[in-house]
Amino acid sequence: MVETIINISMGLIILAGLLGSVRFFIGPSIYDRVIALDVLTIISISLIALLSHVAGRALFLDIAIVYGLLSFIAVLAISRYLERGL
Amino acid sequence: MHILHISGAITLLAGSIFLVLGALGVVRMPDPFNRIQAGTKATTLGTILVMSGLGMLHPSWLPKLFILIFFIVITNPISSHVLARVMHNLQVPLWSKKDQLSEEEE
Amino acid sequence: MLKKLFALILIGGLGLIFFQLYNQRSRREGLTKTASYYTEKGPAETRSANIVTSVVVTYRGLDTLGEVTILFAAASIIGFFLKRSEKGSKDKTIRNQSSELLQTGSMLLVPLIFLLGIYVFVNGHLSPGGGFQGGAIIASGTVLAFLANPSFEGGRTLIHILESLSGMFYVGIGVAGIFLAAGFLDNRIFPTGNVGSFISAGAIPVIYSIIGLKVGAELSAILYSLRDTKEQQ
Amino acid sequence: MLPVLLTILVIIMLLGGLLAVEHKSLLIGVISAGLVSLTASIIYVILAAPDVAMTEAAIGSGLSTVMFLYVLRRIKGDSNA
Repeated sequence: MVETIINISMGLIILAGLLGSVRFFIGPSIYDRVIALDVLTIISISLIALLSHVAGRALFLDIAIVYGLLSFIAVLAISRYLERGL
Repeated sequence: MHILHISGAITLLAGSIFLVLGALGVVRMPDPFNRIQAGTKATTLGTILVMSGLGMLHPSWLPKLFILIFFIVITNPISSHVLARVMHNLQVPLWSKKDQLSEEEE
Repeated sequence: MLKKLFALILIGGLGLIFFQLYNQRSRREGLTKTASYYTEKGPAETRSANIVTSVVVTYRGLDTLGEVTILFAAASIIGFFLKRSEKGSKDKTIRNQSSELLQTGSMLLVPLIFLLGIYVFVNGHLSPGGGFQGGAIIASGTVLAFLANPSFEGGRTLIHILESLSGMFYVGIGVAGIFLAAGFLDNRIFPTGNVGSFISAGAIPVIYSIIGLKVGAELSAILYSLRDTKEQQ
Repeated sequence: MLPVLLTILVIIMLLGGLLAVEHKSLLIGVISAGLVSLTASIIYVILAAPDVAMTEAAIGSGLSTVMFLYVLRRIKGDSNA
């Protein structure tokens, strides 16, 4: 029961990653690609947390924490580059 | 104990549904401003729900999950704000042709 | 057109070779001789819960010293070739100010990122991560400070002091291993505790903290010199 | 579930690398490199190599992008998108 629901939600998260990467690859402007990258990093934080449940090890959460604190720097840097503030 | 596991799994499912809706919004919305709106708000809520569900499944992971939620809640608005500010300053075309935020009054 | 065709043929050939290798591989049962030595004797000898850490810091510690030296050489070469603009002449580069939200947020987030980096390299013997990862996270904190305030100048002398001191301490601990324990960079110069507790694994947390500080200082110095190069014309 | 996820991630990674090489804009290449590093990090987590995944996360998420952008700013002077 519980494992079935978790499998379904993992499939949904993979679907979300696929949708986000669709926008990344077709995105007409640079902004669309940056938004898609932002969304993909947030989705991958959830994915890594779920994978640490599948593996049963709390150690993998450290990687998710690193992503949670550092992933916004890439988006920030590209934005500051575009407004010539880097 | 069993109730806690089932409610955790359902919270996880709700969070992943929000993540899918956010990603769908990023694909389907017409212009970059709408996309950043869909992609940031829905996915932040979805991530918070996923972390809460995992916390119900594994109560001993709660401190790390709280730290994760705290970081995401702080960092996510900052990045989307800076990106939206740049898009507005560089005059990315709107979908609706009517800029409510424009500085010059007519 | 011909160039693209040639590249396509090359990629196809490489794919064929790799597919052959993939088809002919056999699944290895068990570990190799070196790997089984590390997994069997590693926790008992070094008292470190993370086997990768015990390999990187103790068994192959000399290689790590070489990597740190290479990073130091790269940082000094970049600092040497990218000339800083002189103090007197006005910097021509126009940098737009960042928004107030980003400045306020960075005041909270930069110390948090530094804290996360310190957590990663101090806990290197218990959890994934270690000196290089912690140093990279600390340099990311410097990046955030640059993004929030383009003319950020804090800690320039501190970086150079940390860079030199941590290199000296690293070699010093390695030499102390020769006299107090079995060899260069042996971690048993301090008492080793139980596997899994915070104060354990002898000198490994100390060495990893030194590596983390050194890598963080060097990457920050590279970022400083990349930011301060003179604009062309 | 995990083999399917691995296949999808490898396909996204290959497409991202192809986009980084083939697209005319260098900025889009830098962003695609960020996507490749993101997928590589998840693949390392699936293959149970947390140390390597942590390295990839720390280097690829912010630091390499910023260094590429500094260099891009120097060699092009002024450019947007």
